[in-house]
Amino acid sequence: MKLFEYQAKEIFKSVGIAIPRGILIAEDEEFGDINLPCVIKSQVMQGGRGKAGLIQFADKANEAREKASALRFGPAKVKKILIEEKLNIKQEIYLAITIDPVDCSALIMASSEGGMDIEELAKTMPGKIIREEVAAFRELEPYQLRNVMFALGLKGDAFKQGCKILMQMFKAFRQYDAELVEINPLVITDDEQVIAADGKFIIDDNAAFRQQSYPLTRDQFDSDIEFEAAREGIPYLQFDGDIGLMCAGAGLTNAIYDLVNYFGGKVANYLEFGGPNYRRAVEAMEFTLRNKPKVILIVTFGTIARADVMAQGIADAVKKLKPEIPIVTAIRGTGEDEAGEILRKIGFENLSETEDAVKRAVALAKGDK
Amino acid sequence: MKLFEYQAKEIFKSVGIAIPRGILIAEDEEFGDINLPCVIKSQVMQGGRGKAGLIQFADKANEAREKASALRFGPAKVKKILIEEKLNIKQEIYLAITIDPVDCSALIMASSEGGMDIEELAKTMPGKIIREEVAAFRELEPYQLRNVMFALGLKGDAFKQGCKILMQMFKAFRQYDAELVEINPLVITDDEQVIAADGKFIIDDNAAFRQQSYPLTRDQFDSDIEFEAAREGIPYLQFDGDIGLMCAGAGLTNAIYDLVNYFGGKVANYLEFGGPNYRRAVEAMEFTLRNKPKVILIVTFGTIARADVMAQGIADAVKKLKPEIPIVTAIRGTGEDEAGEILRKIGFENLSETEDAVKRAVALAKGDK
Amino acid sequence: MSIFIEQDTRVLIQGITGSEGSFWTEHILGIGTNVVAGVTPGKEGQKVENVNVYNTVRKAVAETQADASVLFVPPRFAKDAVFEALDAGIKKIVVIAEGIPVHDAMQMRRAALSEGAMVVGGNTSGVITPGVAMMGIFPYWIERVYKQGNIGIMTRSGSLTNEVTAMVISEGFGVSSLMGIGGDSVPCTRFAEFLPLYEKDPETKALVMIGELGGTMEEEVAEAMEAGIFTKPLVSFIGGRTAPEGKKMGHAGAIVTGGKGTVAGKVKALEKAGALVADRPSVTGKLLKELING
Amino acid sequence: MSIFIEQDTRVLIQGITGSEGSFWTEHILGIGTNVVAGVTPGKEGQKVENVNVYNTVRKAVAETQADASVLFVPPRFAKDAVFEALDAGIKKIVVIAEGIPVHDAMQMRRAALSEGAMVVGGNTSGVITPGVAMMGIFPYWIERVYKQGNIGIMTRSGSLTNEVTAMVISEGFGVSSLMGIGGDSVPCTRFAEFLPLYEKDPETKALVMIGELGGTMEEEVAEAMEAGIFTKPLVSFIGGRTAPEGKKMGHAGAIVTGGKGTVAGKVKALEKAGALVADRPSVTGKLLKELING
Repeated sequence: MKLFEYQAKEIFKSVGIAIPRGILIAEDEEFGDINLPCVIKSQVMQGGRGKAGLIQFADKANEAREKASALRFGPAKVKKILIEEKLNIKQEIYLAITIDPVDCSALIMASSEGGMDIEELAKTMPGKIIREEVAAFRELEPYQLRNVMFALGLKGDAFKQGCKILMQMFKAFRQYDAELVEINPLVITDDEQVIAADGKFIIDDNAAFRQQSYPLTRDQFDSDIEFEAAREGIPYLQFDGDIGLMCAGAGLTNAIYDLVNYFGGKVANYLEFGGPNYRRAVEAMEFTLRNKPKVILIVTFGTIARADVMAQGIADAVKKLKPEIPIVTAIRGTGEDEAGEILRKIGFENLSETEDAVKRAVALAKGDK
Repeated sequence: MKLFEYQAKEIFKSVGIAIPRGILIAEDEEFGDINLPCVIKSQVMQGGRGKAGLIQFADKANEAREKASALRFGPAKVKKILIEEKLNIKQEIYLAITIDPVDCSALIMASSEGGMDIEELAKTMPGKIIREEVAAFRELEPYQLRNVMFALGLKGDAFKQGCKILMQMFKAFRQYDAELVEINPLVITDDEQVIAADGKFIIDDNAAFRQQSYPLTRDQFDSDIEFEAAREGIPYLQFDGDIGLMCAGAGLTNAIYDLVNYFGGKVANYLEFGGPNYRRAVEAMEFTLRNKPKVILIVTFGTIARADVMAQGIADAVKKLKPEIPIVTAIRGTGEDEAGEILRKIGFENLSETEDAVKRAVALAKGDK
Repeated sequence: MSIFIEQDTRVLIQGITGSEGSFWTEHILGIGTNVVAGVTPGKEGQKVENVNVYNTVRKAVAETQADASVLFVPPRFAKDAVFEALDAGIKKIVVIAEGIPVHDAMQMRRAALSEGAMVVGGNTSGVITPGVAMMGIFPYWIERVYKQGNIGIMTRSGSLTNEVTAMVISEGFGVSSLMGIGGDSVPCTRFAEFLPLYEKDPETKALVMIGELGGTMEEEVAEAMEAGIFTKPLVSFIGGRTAPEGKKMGHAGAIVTGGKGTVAGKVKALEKAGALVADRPSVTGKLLKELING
Repeated sequence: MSIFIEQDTRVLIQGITGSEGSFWTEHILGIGTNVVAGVTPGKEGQKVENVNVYNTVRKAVAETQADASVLFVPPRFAKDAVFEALDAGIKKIVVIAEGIPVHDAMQMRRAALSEGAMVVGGNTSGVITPGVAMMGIFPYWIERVYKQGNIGIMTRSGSLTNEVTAMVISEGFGVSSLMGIGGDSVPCTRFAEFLPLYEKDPETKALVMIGELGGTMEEEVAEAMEAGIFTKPLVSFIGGRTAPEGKKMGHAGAIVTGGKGTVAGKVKALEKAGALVADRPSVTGKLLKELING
């Protein structure tokens, strides 16, 4: 789960990493006192907030109020806004910890070219990226802090603050089961304070059972359907086409998504019908229908998830929900003969080949019969 | 540093290991309420407290008071007494964590024959000792708790309590830089409670800089001299002979101790004159003289500790303290010629060979001139 | 001969008394696997499908000389179960569980590497040598997928495996050994680390790799081919060519960020190394035929 | 040839700017050691005895190809300094510091083993090959101890080493390489682990081991001799024959508890393996002569 900037900064603050002085304004709240000049930062998930006008600057309180109001009540409809003091920037640093799956290490990446996108930096100036690894079972050792901070060119008090910030970032990385902790930029101010001016924090969804401080909120999702499906534990992704996919397994889904595009169609959404969801056809179809696709394409090739159980679920769902759009099925695997039988009874032809199913769905979405 | 039983139990309690209900009575304190029947346990460093009469039992409050008074104000002069409820014992278990220097592991040892001395058990029934190792950098994992508790034959709620106790013991072992944590016996009571009836806890002296919760106290030492020397950071050991040893280095000291015995003498005390103490000859000799030996034997073969500095220190000490007993020196190593010169000036013959020095000290102690 | 699991491999099943464990034990035995013991803490003395259950892996190994283990334990306990098996000296481990925390997976992989063991998974259907044995959850009774033969299959996906393998079988081939490496972002064993096994397996004439967008595992295979570590014919299908950037399609393995791990990059690397890459599952079998027949 | 340190070993000195570090750097250079760099965080650009100082070991190694390091750092920082050296790829490390926490020492030894490196110490005078080089704090100018020759010395004690070695020299021998393994209860490298080096060193004709009560290191040497890992003549002196049980004589290594690690047990094991054991330092040289001359 990706946290909002303000949540990342809450964690930073709790572990002793300095953040700019600021206030968070939620939906109905009034403005409190702010430090001027200030930065007005929309708390939204999308990237490129600066270019999209979702970050604004103000020198006066009035101006700040107006700009914040425009973000909150204008077309962007931003729900939470972070208003922070504007820092006097002497230097900007990039600092992040992520996962190296080959070496099973926490990979620290740092660069004295802060503010830039690290992926951009990796392409254009790979030599400018400082790397330091902490293997599984090991701790981040003091010498590693020194390696990074000397390589960044820090000195004196900024060096010490930098060491402490990295150590605390690492603690948070382990403690919160993070996939990514990023401070970009980490600012050194004119008066040698080292402050996390921005923050990214992604918590591993698989560790949710031991990381319950950050429950899912509507704000994290693009649509109500995605949020509600996620609360039900059903992976659901929204796209902008017209074919609703119910597939079992990420691998097969990726392949179907490719095939839909290959044959000239467009996917409306993807809903994970496999794993524990294979017995929840009614809910699954309900979510899919809410997105109003022109056709539903159901493709599975089941192992544990039995084809006959899925087919029966689909039959039940059709009976209950009475969808007015065509449904194409290719439900294969354990119990596929019985599955074919069940579907035949409700007038569906259960296809055997994936490509045939995809082609038919694409044709149906284009209005063919 | 070896802790007292009551200190070990304080740690156990702080990490959630059950201990018997009880009260600690310090020197001038009055008796509080006690749970009867009770065990009266003298808080002293020596082993074999039971046989030495330092552990007593009482069924009534009066009896407890009398027995405790006898220990406190009788010949034993016990300073602290722990009075605990007597447990209804169903089973006694041995459980300890120590260090395996070969595998660099925390070595867990357990036995269903609790109450027995583990070293005795290791000799007589080695097959009865359950071993489980936790390598450096690794944690004690749940499966290891199960390995130990299943091997001990625990079941049901006692199994769960046992797992938790071992996990918490291990946490304390790491957290306190322990060399040994031992619970012997760990008692399972008639009503299936698992309780640490005794406790040994040794903290690594080298980790004192990060383990400051247990300062040295007089109670930990056999004599004032040992305690005061330890506070000064000078290793000092008390024996019962008449030759006071000032040696540099544990290895040489062991050899000299052996040689004194070999040539028929007896050591009065050992004081570490090497390492950082080689510039502290006056203090060193002061401590040594307090023990009233018949002769002082000073043997060094110095590397960093320069012979001439040591010799000058001895000369200063003799001038200041004016010892009335003979002093034999064999101060060799870096600067030994200068050392000989310095000592010659105060009338000492600095010997070149260790054995000659030991023989002379032994002879002097026996009254030879 | 096969890879990873042989007819005489002495298989242990951890979590054997659970609903998944007992269900699949029946099928694992059904294919002919030499299952010698099961482990569920607290259930020692029970039997599942006539297999003895022990409290600890240590005891099970001591009494049955088990030398491989397949784990049916919930994801939050997978790490502990893997450590227990490694500690007992087991060098071949299959982890079925889906949803293992990535920090746990890192420790699992690291521990396996330092013990010189091979842990397959998590989030995998496991390993099968059709007609011989399996440590996993494959519907080997589906004949259009699990037919014995000479094509090795290694795959990051459960669902897509049946799809692609069916296409291989439909061209007249069969499967030697199928290794599901699992769909997580930190699999305990990576594609390239299986290549030496396939290379020396006489039953394997060619290899099909079912890859996916994200990560660098397919690129590592290309490197191994260029280095001569793997010299047999290799055909690959890689899902996620058109996947939108930054979206997770079901599991963590399948995500592209910042232009790394794109299918295009993987295809380029593999083709340069001499592999053929199918643009749709349906052509995988045909490409294999083309490559083998020259 | 020598063991551990050669004339061309490229030695780094960690903690070079400290008072101990700079004092001994002069002597380490004095014997002829090839010191290529020093490290003290924050002191990059300085020089000590004309040796360049760097902020980090990584940079020092990158710029000077140092391949061995001797540490003059306080005991509480020893672990970090060892990890830093290991991480930079250095495989030969000497740790002088006395007073390293035993939990730190366990991590140091474990890290060294897993990196395939040899860390000598802590609490040691280090390593010296008289007339060639040293990584340590030996007064090599004392001629009655540090004379070049063909007897290897390995020792748990600093102070006793001069004593015993002087007795070896007085019988007309000289020293090939002297390894101080250190006096702590958890030395990073154990006696027996040095035996293969002495075994293959052509300069070493026989070995003197200066042992001590406590632990099992001398017994491990006896085992290695019985296993044929070490076949040269070996004479040992072991201090602490009459030490009272349970008392620490200065450092943690020298303690006997519960009948384990007694000198009697060590003597018995060594004599059974064919070694001679001196009952006093003064006879060590004589026994060596006896053993070598048959």
